[in-house]
Amino acid sequence: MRLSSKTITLLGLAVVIAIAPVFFPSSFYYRVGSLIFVNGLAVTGLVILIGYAGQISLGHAGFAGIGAYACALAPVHFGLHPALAAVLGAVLSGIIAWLVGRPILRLKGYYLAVASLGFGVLVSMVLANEAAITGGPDGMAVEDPGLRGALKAIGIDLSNTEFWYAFSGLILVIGAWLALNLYHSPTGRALRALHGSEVAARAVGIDVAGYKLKAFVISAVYASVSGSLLALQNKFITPDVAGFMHSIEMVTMTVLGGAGSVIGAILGAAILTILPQILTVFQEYEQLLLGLVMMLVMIFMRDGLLPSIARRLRRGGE
Amino acid sequence: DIKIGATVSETGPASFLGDPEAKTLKMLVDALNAAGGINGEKIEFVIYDDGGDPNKARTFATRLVEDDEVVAIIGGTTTGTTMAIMPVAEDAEIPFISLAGAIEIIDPVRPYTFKTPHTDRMACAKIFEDMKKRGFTKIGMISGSDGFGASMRKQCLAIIGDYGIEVLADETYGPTDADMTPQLTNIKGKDGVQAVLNPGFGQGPAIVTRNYAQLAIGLPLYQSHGVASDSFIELAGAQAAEGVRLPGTALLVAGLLPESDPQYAVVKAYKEAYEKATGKPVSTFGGYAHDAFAILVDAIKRSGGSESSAIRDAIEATSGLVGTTGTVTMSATDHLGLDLSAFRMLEIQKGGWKIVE
Amino acid sequence: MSLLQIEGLGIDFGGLRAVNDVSFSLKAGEIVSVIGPNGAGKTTLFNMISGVYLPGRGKVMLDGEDVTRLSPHLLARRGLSRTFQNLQIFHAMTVLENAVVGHHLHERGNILADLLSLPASRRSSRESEESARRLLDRVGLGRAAEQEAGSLSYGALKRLEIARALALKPRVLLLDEPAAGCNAVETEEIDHLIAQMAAEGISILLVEHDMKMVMRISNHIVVLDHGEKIAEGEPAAIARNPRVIEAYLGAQATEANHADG
Amino acid sequence: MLTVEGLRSRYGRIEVLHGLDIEVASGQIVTVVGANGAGKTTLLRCLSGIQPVSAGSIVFRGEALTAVPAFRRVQRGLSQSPEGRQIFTNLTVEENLRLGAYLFADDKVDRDMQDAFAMFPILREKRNLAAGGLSGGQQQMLAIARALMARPSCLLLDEPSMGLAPILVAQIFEVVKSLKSLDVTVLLVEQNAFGALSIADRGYVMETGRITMSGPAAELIADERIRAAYLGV
Amino acid sequence: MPELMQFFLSGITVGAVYALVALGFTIIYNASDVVNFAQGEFVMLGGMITVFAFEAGLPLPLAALIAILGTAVIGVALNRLAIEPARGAPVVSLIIITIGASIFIRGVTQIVFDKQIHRFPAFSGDAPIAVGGATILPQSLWVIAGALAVFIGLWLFFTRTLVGRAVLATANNRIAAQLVGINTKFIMTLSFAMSAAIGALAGVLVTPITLTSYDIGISLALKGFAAAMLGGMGNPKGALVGGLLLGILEAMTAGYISSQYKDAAAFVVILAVLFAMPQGLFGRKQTDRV
Ligand SMILES: Nc1ncnc2c1ncn2[C@@H]1O[C@H](COP(=O)(O)OP(=O)(O)OP(=O)(O)O)[C@@H](O)[C@H]1O
Ligand SMILES: Nc1ncnc2c1ncn2[C@@H]1O[C@H](COP(=O)(O)OP(=O)(O)OP(=O)(O)O)[C@@H](O)[C@H]1O
Ligand SMILES: [Mg+2]
Ligand SMILES: [Mg+2]
Repeated sequence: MRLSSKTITLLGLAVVIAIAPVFFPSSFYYRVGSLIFVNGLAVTGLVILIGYAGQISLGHAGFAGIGAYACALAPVHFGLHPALAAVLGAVLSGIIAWLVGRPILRLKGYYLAVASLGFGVLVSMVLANEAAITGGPDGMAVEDPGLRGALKAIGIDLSNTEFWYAFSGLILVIGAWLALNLYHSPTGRALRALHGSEVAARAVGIDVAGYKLKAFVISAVYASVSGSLLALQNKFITPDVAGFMHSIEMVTMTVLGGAGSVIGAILGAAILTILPQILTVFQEYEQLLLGLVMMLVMIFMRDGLLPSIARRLRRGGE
Repeated sequence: DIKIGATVSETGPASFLGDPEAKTLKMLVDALNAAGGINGEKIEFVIYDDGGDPNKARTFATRLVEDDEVVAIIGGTTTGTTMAIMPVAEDAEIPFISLAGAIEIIDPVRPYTFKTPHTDRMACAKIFEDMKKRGFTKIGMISGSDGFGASMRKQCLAIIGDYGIEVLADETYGPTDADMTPQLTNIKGKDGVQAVLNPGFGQGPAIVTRNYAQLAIGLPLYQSHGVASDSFIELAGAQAAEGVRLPGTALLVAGLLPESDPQYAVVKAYKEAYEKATGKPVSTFGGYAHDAFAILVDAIKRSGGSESSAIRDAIEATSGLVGTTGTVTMSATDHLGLDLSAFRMLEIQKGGWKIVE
Repeated sequence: MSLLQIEGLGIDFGGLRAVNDVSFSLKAGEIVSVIGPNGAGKTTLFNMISGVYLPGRGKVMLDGEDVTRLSPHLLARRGLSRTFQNLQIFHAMTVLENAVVGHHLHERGNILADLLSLPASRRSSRESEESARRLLDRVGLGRAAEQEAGSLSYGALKRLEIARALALKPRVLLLDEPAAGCNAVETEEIDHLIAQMAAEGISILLVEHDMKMVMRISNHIVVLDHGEKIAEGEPAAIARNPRVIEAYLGAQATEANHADG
Repeated sequence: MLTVEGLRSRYGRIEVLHGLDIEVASGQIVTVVGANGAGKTTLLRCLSGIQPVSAGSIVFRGEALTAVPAFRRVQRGLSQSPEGRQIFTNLTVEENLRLGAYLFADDKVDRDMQDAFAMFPILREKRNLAAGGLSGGQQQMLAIARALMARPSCLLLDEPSMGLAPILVAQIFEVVKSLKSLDVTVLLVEQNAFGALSIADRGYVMETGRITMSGPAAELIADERIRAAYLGV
Repeated sequence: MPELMQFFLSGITVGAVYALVALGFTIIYNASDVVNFAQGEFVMLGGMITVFAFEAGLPLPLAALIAILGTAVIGVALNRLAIEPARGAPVVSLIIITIGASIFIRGVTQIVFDKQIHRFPAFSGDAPIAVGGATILPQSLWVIAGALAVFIGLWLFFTRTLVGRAVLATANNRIAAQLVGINTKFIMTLSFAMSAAIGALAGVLVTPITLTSYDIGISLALKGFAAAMLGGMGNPKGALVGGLLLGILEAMTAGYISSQYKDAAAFVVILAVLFAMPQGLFGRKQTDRV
């Protein structure tokens, strides 16, 4: 049987995630790995929104914040299991995205960017200001979901970092699978079409507003799950997760790796997650170098890492 | 070699605190190694910049524990980063000395977590004591909405009743705000306010102080230990800062201490060394790092080895250690080891500090 | 009964009456051309009929139903399809995908099926693709299917738009200058294509400045000038109409037409 | 005036011009005809400098142009009315025209603008409106008028008659013909091959990136192959 | 009533700061459709370079001049080294480049200078001026005057000069701009120089009020961006009005409603305005025919 490029991509991703630990010198690398997957999940959602549908959001950290705080708050206030709280957070994010998206997605380009930014600011402001509920800027603790314990009960004993590596990795593969499915589906084509020309998309019967909203909701759910994963594995969460800088970071990862490509964006997440760890040896030059790398990548690989490399390989091949 | 790790916020919103901390730690490590290390062993020091981001702080803490395999961690410039590092240190059973203010860090006591700064609550207590002494019972409050300001506000409100003081106006401002006159106008307009308290750090309190003068509010203004450094006077302007009171440490008034003061030698040595090494004035925050390092070195010396659990026990047994913030005596129920006497009530007069006790 | 009926349609931009009180109708399988000088309001008329602009006055009736305020995608659902004078291509997609998108309304499945790549979703994608390839062959772009659409020449893009519009399997097709940028021979090909479509029962509303083409294939011609309908009728009658000659055709053009014809 | 030798050009890795030779004598009108995708637009883009040339030479009035950036070529007297019109949609009609004469700051600019308005009166009516609101044909007029504002010695026209009403098509050809008396050289790409060849001095036929035929316009118009392939008769 | 006046004065002080930053965005945006996220860094550089030149003993006006020219040079370098080489890249990629540049500039600043908070003296002293029962600092008047001056300058530039029109043309259609003889590279260089200089001027004017340090750029850029969008991106009038409006809104909310949620109130109003006017208050509607 011939494998489709989608299957190959997914298999590749899964294999890399499964094999990588062989090369880990210490269990710290599991932590970095799981962070990459958590970020990768968020940017996969943004690939759908930015890469497919061409709608910019500078407020998606707001959804990550909702997902994260759902895991922190629901167990405390409603006695919900943290894993269920993550689901609740995702549903809530989806609903909020649906409500918020309807009005703001009428805006275009930078106007949409600033409106979504406003949404993100509102969320992080509520999280920081309602200290009585959320613990304020100093954050709050998150209960352990006990999934690791459940695994132990069936004989799989993983360390904390190992477990979260495996678990986030699994969720990422599922997330990537869904996003890749979407690309060549009627919905994915509709999103990419309205990216190209809204008028033409309408003229062929695409409900542009509806599809934008769908992309927004889906990407919000991705961000929310990513926030939940982060909260659960850190066992502690602060409003920074919903902050403007986190939104910018998510968009940067997406564009750096290649907004139109799921694997590219995951690569972008990997780079921007690993880079600060590598740059620590340069001490105070860390920031400077981070900025420099970002600029250089975008200057020489203008469509993002993966699409640019792919294009070069293709060209070289002929 | 003995490997010690640190993660502080050298950059980011708390770099005002983290930068002097990092500089202090690096300076002290170099000095110690130059002097032959601890018990003949050199210190290998790993420091990371978490940018004030708790998520990054946790990653670096994991790295320190798992990859660098340090025996102890200093760090957590802010309460947020501290709370993120803490579970890692506790899980790995590695002593961790935080540089952040909140009382939650050491209350309840956790086996491996310690801290050097006074709690915010202690700063509040110090201020309220002074207010009570001066007969103020009704005050206005204007707090920064960052972690430092919000946490201190919370602590102050929690204990204010004990001093019979009432808050008539409770305003806030964002950490990067450029003008606080509206909030101050509201405080000014409240009848009966006798004094104003401003918990916060960074540029906010300097702007508050300047706006305070601009509006000619005329009531006594209290700042927090968050601005305890000479640069505050410079930024607020000596004129505007005249008469501002705040709880500070001996470090700030090194020049005013009598030689008989128990902290005299420690404070003077650190101040001189730091100012020589960096060319910048010392701040209370560098002092926190100084003390954390001193406690750790002392504990390693006493434990006689580099076994994490032994070091932990030794830290807990710290007794009578003189630091820049005060004299530290820890116990199984007190992982801070400071009392109110460590704070000194300072007043800014003619562009300089004055002890008012 | 007429399939598409325009009644007193009009719109203003600022002070300009871009289109005013235009009425006509289109029967199934009929080709009606709208001609008129530049700026007469032809494209604006198309934009109103297809829901891109909200008309200021008047009604659009499709199949006897008032569809005046419907948005374009709902009109598309009722079988109204169009091309654009100013090309509206999905540049980042391949030529094939551009044509596949045209099948949007005929694709089954929903977002869940798409996310999970359920068989229904895959099957309908495959069907759209097959149909799209046939359409591309029909407009002569079969060999360019896998190219990025942005890399086509102007004339090729015009034909791609037609393929995409046909993919909707429309009942009414609005073509805005389909032959612009095509030479005489290419124009003739498009000419045939349009005639074929009409023969298949698609009603066609055509805007075109190539008078040879218009005269050859139109059943009926509506002439606009300054937003107003100034004439309407059979091609032969229109070609002789002095008002039309004065405003639009010009004396020489008619001579040239006669000379060629 | 304008000599093109061995011109090659590519989009990415696909070469679309495979070595063209074209000669345009001063004061002449030269027409290029060819099917969709033959490379006519690409040729003009190479001449005006917005498309990189991978090989070959362009010599204009005795000077090599290949390394000269596009905006400098305007200073040398080359001006283009491009495919797709490329007007400044956010600026007004008048601003578009004024920018056409970007290189000049003399009184003559005003007169040129009046000439443009005289040629296309509708532009005068719409002078203060955003050019993006113009109808297709009006935009085409604006593009041509803007190209003329640069006072070119050599004008490159990419399908100027596209989207124009028959009455105006005739007028455009008149205008092009009249440029001759002003000593303006014209390279004209047209799908209306009959009209173009009727007013041209010479013609070239282009097929998939190559010149396949050339000669005096009158000869081409009479050529059976051309009549069949491009004139549709 | 005096408190209303005080809120208002506070509002226009802060608003003028936002307006200055927003005005800085205008030129680069108008030339290239790129929102330059390093704009806040220009403001920071203006303040920081002045601080250090001043502390090195230069007179304040000279220090300020050096800061403005120096920042303009940095702006030009940013264009030449990072934006120009990426010509033709999608706008999002260019935005990421400017974000990278802002991190880079911050990184360099913290090494070359330091991470402390700084300030230099106000131009005309600190004696408050009484206005209708409220007070305003003389430096605020400088900032307001600066914002007005820059606004008038930009407005004249874009409406009265051919070069200003060429800037707009470059953003609208770069190829067409070249085809009419506009040296688009030069236009970009000019735009970056002007934007950076305006940013630096803002830094010079506001530092005595807001204080400065290596990392103030982000929050200023954020507010300036919001202000520019509120007013309508690319229009100097929008930047001025948007900035002032945002400042006044924040001050009024802080004064009358809740200082905790004053930023929230500002964004709620921005959202409300954008729903009614998707192009901001003065943004021009794109007319693209189909
Ligand atoms: N969105 C708009 N804003 C302003 N004016 C407009 C707009 N749309 C159309 N117009 C004006 O309405 C008139 C009719 O334009 P329209 O495009 O319909 O003409 P047309 O008949 O299609 O011309 P052409 O043959 O040149 O394509 C023109 O004068 C045009 O300037
Ligand atoms: N941006 C592009 N990227 C890749 N290929 C392109 C691009 N633009 C044009 N081409 C290709 O170059 C060839 C020549 O195109 P060009 O536009 O020059 O043709 P043309 O003769 O002007 O055609 P038309 O009459 O349709 O305008 C075509 O095969 C086209 O597909
Ligand atoms: Mg039209
Ligand atoms: Mg062409």
